[in-house]
Amino acid sequence: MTSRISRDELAARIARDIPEGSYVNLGIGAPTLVSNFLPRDQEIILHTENGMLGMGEEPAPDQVDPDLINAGKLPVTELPGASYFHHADSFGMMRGGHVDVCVLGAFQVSERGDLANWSTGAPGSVPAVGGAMDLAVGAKQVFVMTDLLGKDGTSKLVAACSYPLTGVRCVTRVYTDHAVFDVGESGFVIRELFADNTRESLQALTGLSLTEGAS
Amino acid sequence: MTSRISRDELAARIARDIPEGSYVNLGIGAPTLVSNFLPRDQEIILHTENGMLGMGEEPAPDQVDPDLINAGKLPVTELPGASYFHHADSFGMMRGGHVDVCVLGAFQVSERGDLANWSTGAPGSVPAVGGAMDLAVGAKQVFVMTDLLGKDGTSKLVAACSYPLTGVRCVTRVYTDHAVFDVGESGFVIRELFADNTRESLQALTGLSLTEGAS
Amino acid sequence: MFAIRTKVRLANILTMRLGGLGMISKVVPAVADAVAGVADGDTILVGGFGRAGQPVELIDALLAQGARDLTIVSNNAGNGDVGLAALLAEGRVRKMVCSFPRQADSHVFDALYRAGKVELELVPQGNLAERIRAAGAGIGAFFTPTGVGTVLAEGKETRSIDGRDYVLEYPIRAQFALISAFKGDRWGNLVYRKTARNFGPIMATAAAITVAQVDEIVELGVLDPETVVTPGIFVNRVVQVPERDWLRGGRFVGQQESAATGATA
Amino acid sequence: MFAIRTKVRLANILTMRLGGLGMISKVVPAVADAVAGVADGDTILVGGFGRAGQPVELIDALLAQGARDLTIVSNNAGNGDVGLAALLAEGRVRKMVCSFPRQADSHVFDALYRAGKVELELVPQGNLAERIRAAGAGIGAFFTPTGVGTVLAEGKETRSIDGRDYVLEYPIRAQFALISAFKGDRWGNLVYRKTARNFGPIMATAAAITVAQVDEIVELGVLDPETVVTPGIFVNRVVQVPERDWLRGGRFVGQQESAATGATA
Repeated sequence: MTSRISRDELAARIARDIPEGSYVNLGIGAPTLVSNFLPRDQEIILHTENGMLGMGEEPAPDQVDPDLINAGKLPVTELPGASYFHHADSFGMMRGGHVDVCVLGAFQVSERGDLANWSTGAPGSVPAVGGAMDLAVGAKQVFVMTDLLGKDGTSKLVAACSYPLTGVRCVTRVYTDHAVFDVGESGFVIRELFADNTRESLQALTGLSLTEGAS
Repeated sequence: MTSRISRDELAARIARDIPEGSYVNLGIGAPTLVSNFLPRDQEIILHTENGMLGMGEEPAPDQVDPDLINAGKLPVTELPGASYFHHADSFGMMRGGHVDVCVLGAFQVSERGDLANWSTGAPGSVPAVGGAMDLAVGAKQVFVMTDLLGKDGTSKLVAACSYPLTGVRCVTRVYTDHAVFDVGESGFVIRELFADNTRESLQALTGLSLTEGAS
Repeated sequence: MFAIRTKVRLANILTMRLGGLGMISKVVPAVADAVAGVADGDTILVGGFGRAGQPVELIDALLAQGARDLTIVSNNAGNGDVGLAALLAEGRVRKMVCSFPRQADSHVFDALYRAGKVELELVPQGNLAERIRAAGAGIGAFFTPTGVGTVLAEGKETRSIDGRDYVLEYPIRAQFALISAFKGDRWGNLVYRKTARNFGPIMATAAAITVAQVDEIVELGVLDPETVVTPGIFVNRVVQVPERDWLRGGRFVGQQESAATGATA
Repeated sequence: MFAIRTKVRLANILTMRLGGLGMISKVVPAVADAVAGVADGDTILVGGFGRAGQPVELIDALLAQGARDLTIVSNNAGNGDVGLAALLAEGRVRKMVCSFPRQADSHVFDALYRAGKVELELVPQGNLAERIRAAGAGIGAFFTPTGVGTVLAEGKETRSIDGRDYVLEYPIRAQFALISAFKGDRWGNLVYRKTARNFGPIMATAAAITVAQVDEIVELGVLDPETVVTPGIFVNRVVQVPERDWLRGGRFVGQQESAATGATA
């Protein structure tokens, strides 16, 4: 049974939904993979929260510039047309609704679009939020990229988040390894099924009532 | 009887009280004269609200640049060490308390340091406030430069302003053609008398109880 | 590929060349295209402080475009009989939001205001700037010390914070921003020139559609990323206007004529 | 007079040359002078995002200076065993205010936090930036949508404005700001380099005393007024630190070693 697509396939799938000319912020971790699949013949402008638009690819090892990093603190490059700005301007850009799409990871997404992705609330863990809350409320569209199931097999799509929230009613769409879901008026709407997944199999996995929508 | 000093003399007097290295904003009108008397062998950095630090003198007529003006919309020049910034940054600079001294004109200054300098409240007049209110609350020291008496002979130093206020308890010191006054805990304190003025003559002119302080 | 550092003087050729190549171009061929879509009742941010940074050609295009019942947010309320003054004279402006409407040559606004034919919301200049910035930065409201205790704060919420008094001010956002910059590229990156920068960078952030007129459109990559003042994310349309006579080849050329035509406002 | 565009490598010579000439010089000869006056209990803004823009030499000078019971405001809480991590390890920090203390190599902070030996105020990164900016710009408080409905807004004032929910946040000001810039002049004007700009420009505005370490001090007038990012009004002390090995002559020189020493944080 091939019930899942790979992470690279998922990244490619997300990349296809990003219109040309978009301003896009890719969160730390898996969402960064999306940049590998953005069409080479189109211009999509990447924003990094630490003060840059027009971010390019990872540099060759002998061209790493310690002053040029992304939100994950990994080395990047600058494209022609890039610009630098300070943190208040960078987050004003996000909070002000100027970024078209951001792609974030998730621990949980609720039926009403609440996102939990910064803390498991586990005792003794050192909390760290970074720019996640700003991205969640700021971007015009908030895409989540995640496995449908956690390592323990429980669904990351939930009726209500049990983990501490990152943002309320902020997620637009969830791209999982099983299917793509829109956050609808009354719960998740299946937008696209991958492999042999069906509405029924996904309902069984998530324990949620799902509807199928025109994609 | 020489009871007054000239406007140029007053401008020169104010200039002497501005310490080297100060960041200074000179209001539209008479306060602009102060720049003519700043010591040439010292560096005092002029701020103009429309987005510049390091403003220089008026240019020669054949060097007027329409993109380089001061708050009064008159042509100016830029000194080495100048910088340009947008309006939110420029007023953040003032509101945030970074400008050491501003010099403003006045219709009235009250004993507790209230300033009225933007509107006479006359019916039919077109109100215009510009940056006066921001300067009044923002600069570390607010100097007022004014004639002691209005054209109708009434005192501009008053117990309480009758004209619409620019700012509350904001004036530090008042430089008039008759004397220099500090705004003290309980009214005006004469800091310096010009020409043949005395405490008594100034009390008669202003109708206020004045004290003399060590200058 | 484009030759780097080649000036592109003919914006319409640039636009055609880019069409269908999968490239972003915010360059529009003419000022009429730049102001297309302004609707009756819209709020419009208009850059400039006096005449510096005034988007003269865009205002003229708005004049020709015809939208009425406008709210204009601009530091001043027009000079002489052209630009904003002409828009006011045609009865197209319902309301002005500005800090300093009264100027030596603001007779058009003055007469309309006295006749009760235009509304005025007078805003201290720094609050005006900060309210525009707040709109662009997604701030819902902010406490400012400016205006506290004055008639311009009457009826507004006030609060004492750490011993200082503040008044609560709200964002000013708009359907359109019309601004003037020095150079721009097809991504909408902008740089300004001297004190003509003034309101441009903040207004660019606060409108649904931001339109910039520039003296020169340059190839992508010509503007140094360290020196871009307005990143293209804030800009929707860029239009090149004829070079100002006192700015030849991008350098200021001081001359007697310029002193006569552009020095005072 | 000074020759224009001559690099001044020896900051102490510059300072001496300017002494008594009636000129402003904010240049101090050594990092020890740059951090002089930090008192026990002070709040200190420390620039940088990860290692980019981190004022490494100033943090080391603070370490040597000895002040205790500090509140440190910085996006991260130190890397490895040097810099902020060393300051933390010495027990000199009472409280960290940051958005992302947990990093791959933040073991010093992590251990102190788990042991209850350091306070943490966790602030969403954009609220952190905006609160610092608010302090510098004289804003008393502001309504931000970030954090609404989360534990980081618990106990804070909220308000719905035009149908959106906001939380009220207050300024973060400090006695000192320690930042790193690329070039500076004797008036304190600064430019930054690439994403090392990050928190520097806003932190510079929010402290009673702002200290900038720079790779290079240049003569007044060398920095283009159009490209100055931090005007000198915000800066009190400038100190030149030894040129970073991967930055030779002010130009980035990519090389294998740099990839090994500075790439990840």
